[in-house]
Amino acid sequence: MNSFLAELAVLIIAAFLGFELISRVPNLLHTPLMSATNAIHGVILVGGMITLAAATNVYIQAVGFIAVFFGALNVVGGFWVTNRMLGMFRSPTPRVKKRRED
Amino acid sequence: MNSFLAELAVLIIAAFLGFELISRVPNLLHTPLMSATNAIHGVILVGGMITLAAATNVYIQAVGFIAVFFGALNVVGGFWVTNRMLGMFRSPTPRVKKRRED
Amino acid sequence: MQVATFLAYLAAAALFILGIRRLRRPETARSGNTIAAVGMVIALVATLFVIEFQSLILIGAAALLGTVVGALSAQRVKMTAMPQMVAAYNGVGGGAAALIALSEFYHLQTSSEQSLVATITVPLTVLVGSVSFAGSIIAFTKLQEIAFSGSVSFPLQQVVNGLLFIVILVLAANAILAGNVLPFISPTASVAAILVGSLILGVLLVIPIGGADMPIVISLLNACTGLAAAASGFVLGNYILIIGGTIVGASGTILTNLMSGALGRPLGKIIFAGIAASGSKKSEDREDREVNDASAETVGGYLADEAEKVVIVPGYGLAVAQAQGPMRDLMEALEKQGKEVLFGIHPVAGRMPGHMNVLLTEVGIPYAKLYDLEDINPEFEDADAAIIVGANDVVNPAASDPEQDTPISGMPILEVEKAKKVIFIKRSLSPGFAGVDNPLFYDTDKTMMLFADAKQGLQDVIASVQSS
Amino acid sequence: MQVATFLAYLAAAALFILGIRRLRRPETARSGNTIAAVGMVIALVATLFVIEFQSLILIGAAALLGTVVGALSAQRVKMTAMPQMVAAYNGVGGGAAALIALSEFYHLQTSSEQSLVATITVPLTVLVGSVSFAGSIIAFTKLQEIAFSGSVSFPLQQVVNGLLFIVILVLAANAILAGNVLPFISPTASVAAILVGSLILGVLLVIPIGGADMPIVISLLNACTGLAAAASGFVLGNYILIIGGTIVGASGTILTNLMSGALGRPLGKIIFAGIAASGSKKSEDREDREVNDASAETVGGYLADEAEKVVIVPGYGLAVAQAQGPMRDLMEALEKQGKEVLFGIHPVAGRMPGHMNVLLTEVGIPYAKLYDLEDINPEFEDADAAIIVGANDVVNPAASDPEQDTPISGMPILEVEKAKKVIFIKRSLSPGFAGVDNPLFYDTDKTMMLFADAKQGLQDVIASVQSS
Ligand SMILES: NC(=O)c1ccc[n+]([C@@H]2O[C@H](COP(=O)([O-])OP(=O)(O)OC[C@H]3O[C@@H](n4cnc5c(N)ncnc54)[C@H](OP(=O)(O)O)[C@@H]3O)[C@@H](O)[C@H]2O)c1
Ligand SMILES: NC(=O)c1ccc[n+]([C@@H]2O[C@H](COP(=O)([O-])OP(=O)(O)OC[C@H]3O[C@@H](n4cnc5c(N)ncnc54)[C@H](OP(=O)(O)O)[C@@H]3O)[C@@H](O)[C@H]2O)c1
Repeated sequence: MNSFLAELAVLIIAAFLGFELISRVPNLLHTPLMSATNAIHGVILVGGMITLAAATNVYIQAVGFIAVFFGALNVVGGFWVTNRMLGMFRSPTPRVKKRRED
Repeated sequence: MNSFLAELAVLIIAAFLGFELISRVPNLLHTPLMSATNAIHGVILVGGMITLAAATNVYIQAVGFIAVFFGALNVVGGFWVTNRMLGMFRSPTPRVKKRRED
Repeated sequence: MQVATFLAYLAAAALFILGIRRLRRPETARSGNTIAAVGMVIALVATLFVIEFQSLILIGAAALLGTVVGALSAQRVKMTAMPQMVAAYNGVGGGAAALIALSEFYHLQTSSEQSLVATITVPLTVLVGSVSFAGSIIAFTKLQEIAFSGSVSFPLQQVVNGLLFIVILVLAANAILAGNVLPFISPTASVAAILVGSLILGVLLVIPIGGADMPIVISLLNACTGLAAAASGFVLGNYILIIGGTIVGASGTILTNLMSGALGRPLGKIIFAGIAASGSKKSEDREDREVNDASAETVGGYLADEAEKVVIVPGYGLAVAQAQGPMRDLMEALEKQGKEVLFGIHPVAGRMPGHMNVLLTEVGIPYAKLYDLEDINPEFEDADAAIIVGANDVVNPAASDPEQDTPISGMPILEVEKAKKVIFIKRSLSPGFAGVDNPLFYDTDKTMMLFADAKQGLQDVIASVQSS
Repeated sequence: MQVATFLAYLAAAALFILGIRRLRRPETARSGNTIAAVGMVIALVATLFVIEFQSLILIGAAALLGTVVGALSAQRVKMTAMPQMVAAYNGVGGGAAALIALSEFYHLQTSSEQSLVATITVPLTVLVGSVSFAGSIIAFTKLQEIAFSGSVSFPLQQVVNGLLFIVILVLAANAILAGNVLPFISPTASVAAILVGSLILGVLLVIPIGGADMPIVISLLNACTGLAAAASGFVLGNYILIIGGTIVGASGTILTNLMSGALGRPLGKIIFAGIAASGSKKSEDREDREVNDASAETVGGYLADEAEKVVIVPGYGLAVAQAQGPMRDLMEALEKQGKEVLFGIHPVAGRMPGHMNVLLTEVGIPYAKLYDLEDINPEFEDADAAIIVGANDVVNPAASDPEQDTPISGMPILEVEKAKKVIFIKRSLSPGFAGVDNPLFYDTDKTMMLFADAKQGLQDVIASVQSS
């Protein structure tokens, strides 16, 4: 129970942090941000690994296998495609910078 | 040990949150913000209460007593003075609003 | 070892956060993505130290498979297909969460030791994970135009969804309370039912939503998957899942709001009304009405001789025709003649936010020339010509016409009509994504309609600009 | 009950965060403070349920005492004395943290069960807590001009501080490792020594810093106390202390940077060089040089007849003379004659950031007329008069003169010299806080010097404005 409370605390603070993190992002970056955060929740792969490792019978193994496959797909595809998107932005000019900062 | 790790996690996330929370605050609000956060760390009073309650001899009781006194002073004085400061701001005009938001 | 892994997880979390921070500014965005990826690697490696060794082969195989598929798909996908690709990755993430919860449920059933937290969070994870899995897959098929394109709706949709959701919640209660709610359904059966029900719910929720709102929906599903990951973190008592998942869940929610703001569509309206463009609505009297059908020569001549300041508005058609190269050439041709050329980028031009920026920067059109909605609208007053290439909705005055209730009503538009001349380069009079006819087409003395494929049309215009 | 308390702590933490969020905007700031206070009440009440009952009387007594003193002092303090008041509250907070750590140390010594975490964090808490206690008290006495006013420095200051710090760290290691580092010093003795050493360190750190930088130092000490609270949270394994303390520690650090930015002094320079204004430096040739000594009539006449746009720059002297009321009256008098009146507020005008805003809004001068540094400087070009009331440093061109190295060098100033006429209302030619002479005083054809107490001077000017 105590460990749960600690996790709850982390959840709440992390939620506030998440809200604060995304503020006044230029339209330009909406899609990359979506796609990058999408890659980040690929961290579910960690869960998949743990599950698969703990699998006690072949059915659960199968489930775990798919989970790991899915997770890896999410991670690799997510970061890769984001990187491709962002690769297309040239280093911006002062004007754009200005618009963003103030 | 485990409980410590959980606390460490909270510390790190909370630190990031603290950094994010204060961003582009108008000069006008520097002092009130300082004074309000100053009141918030008066939460140390909670620690003072716990210590005083757990005090096993009169010396520790004395120490705890001062801690509680200090803590209460921090909390009450902090919020009160902040409230007085802020009480002097009238509801602002669009211009000020604009300057802050963009 | 446990401790080391935990600390590594915290480091990974910190890198995720720093990465997102950098993703907020164009200059640092790419490095931000890299930083987050590094954090991911750290988290994964750290996990290897806390799991049985003999399982590594199986894990390695599955991970390798996922890596290959992910890398290939991400490398191959066309820029215009980005949104559905993201949807797909997001979906599998949700699926993974659901599967993890399922096998944890199995463990709970078989093993002796009980965990209240896990018992509660398992059904939750299955629910959220499955919804975003199914929903994302539908979004994918829609945008790939494999099926359900446009907005598919059936009577009492909201009611059905509502009921289904309640049923799922009851089943969840039943699973949590070891079958004491519905004695005739075993916990296992109810979890299975939750899985199926949630998948159906995911489908039903997304099916009625038109493609125009898909990016928003994908962003929303992205947040859901984040929550699913966080929930599975509670199931496994794993901090990196909780932190990473929660941060994505929260920031994803905010991002969704930003996007729906840009598209000018309140989130509630999107989800509950499915008002989005069906693309079906066509105005029949179109052919009868006369338009100013201009040749590339006329257009080129006007630009060369009478235009000093030109604003170019690219749209989805530009992407379809892959005409970003010719567009850059036109800019250079006009600038060689000492004219001022700006680009007006509507937040929702194309098929994903930032779509046009991606395409134009791709061919090396400098940032400085790309203007946001707010920045470009003042520029139209003293512009001699607004060239609209393969766009319609984003310049359609009907959006601001209180009389009509169109899918784009209320969306802020690029006010091209303020320019001296308005030049459309598109193949026909057919409307855009939202299927709303554009009054500007028929303003014969202000508008020139150059009917052509964007690429061809632009090339012809360039030729005649240079010749004159 | 434990659980309920924990949840209450989380609620309190959430309210702290929401409160700070609202404190970022003037309209919502006050409610933000209230929200945070509510969170505090929740945290305190929740704590009552987890402590022995019989101790309540003692706690109540101490708390009541603190409440009374806090309320009275906060209610009584003059606006101009705010900074030192905040410093005082901050100091006692740090002191509380140190005391808590001390008694925990006692428990660790006496009780059988060992806690590694506590053993490590106790000395840390004592260190940080004591430093910010002693430092804050010094800051208080400085600003109250009780003692050490100006910058007190002695040779090798940095070296001494450094050595002292190292000694403290060694003692801490000794305390943590149960006296195995310095066998001849018992853990108890070393903790006592840490306490004393840290208090001295706090004094030495703050003593050399001039009053001009005090607000920054106070903000820094505020962050320190936050950290001390967080550390004591580790000692007690208490989440609300950890969360609240950490958030204050982090946000306090950022805030300190913002402030030192506004004062134009890099943090490092402040702490390590103690370069701040000593107020001692006086330029001797002052009396010999001639100035344009103007009467209230001349000034009033000029304003009434020749000025259309007037910018008023208030400074510390306004606060001293409590002349904000007359200043508002002058504004109204001038506006009645259809003139435009703006106020230029330098971020560090007065003795605390936001000082002037507080004073002027106090008398009901509308926000809209209060311009920031960046906003007002462009306005001076076409201003017919800049009236500087009880200010010097913030308008002193010497700050931007690369030749001189003054305490204010590099600080951005209000460029009053761009206005057609510059009118100083102050009692003498004595310079300001930084003790830097102002060349503008001696620019006889641009500047009018009205030597008077701010309040009196303003009233006379008003009179002559109305009469003419
Ligand atoms: N950005 C986003 O996040 C996003 C996502 C999904 C949907 N949407 C929606 O998509 C729409 C975007 O508006 P938009 O103005 O960019 O595009 P649009 O309104 O969909 O108009 C595209 C136009 O391009 C023309 N076109 C198509 N292929 C062409 C070609 N090969 N050469 C030349 N023209 C061609 C079409 O007319 P012809 O057939 O006559 O050539 C069509 O009128 C908005 O409704 C928006 O809500 C946006
Ligand atoms: N805002 C902050 O955070 C903060 C905090 C601490 C220090 N500071 C420092 O304080 C200074 C603020 O600059 P400032 O221009 O506002 O003030 P200042 O430079 O200190 O000048 C104040 C002037 O007011 C005059 N004065 C004093 N009492 C007066 C009275 N009763 N009537 C009329 N004039 C009176 C004094 O001249 P006479 O004696 O000739 O009248 C003095 O020249 C800066 O150096 C800043 O760094 C700022």
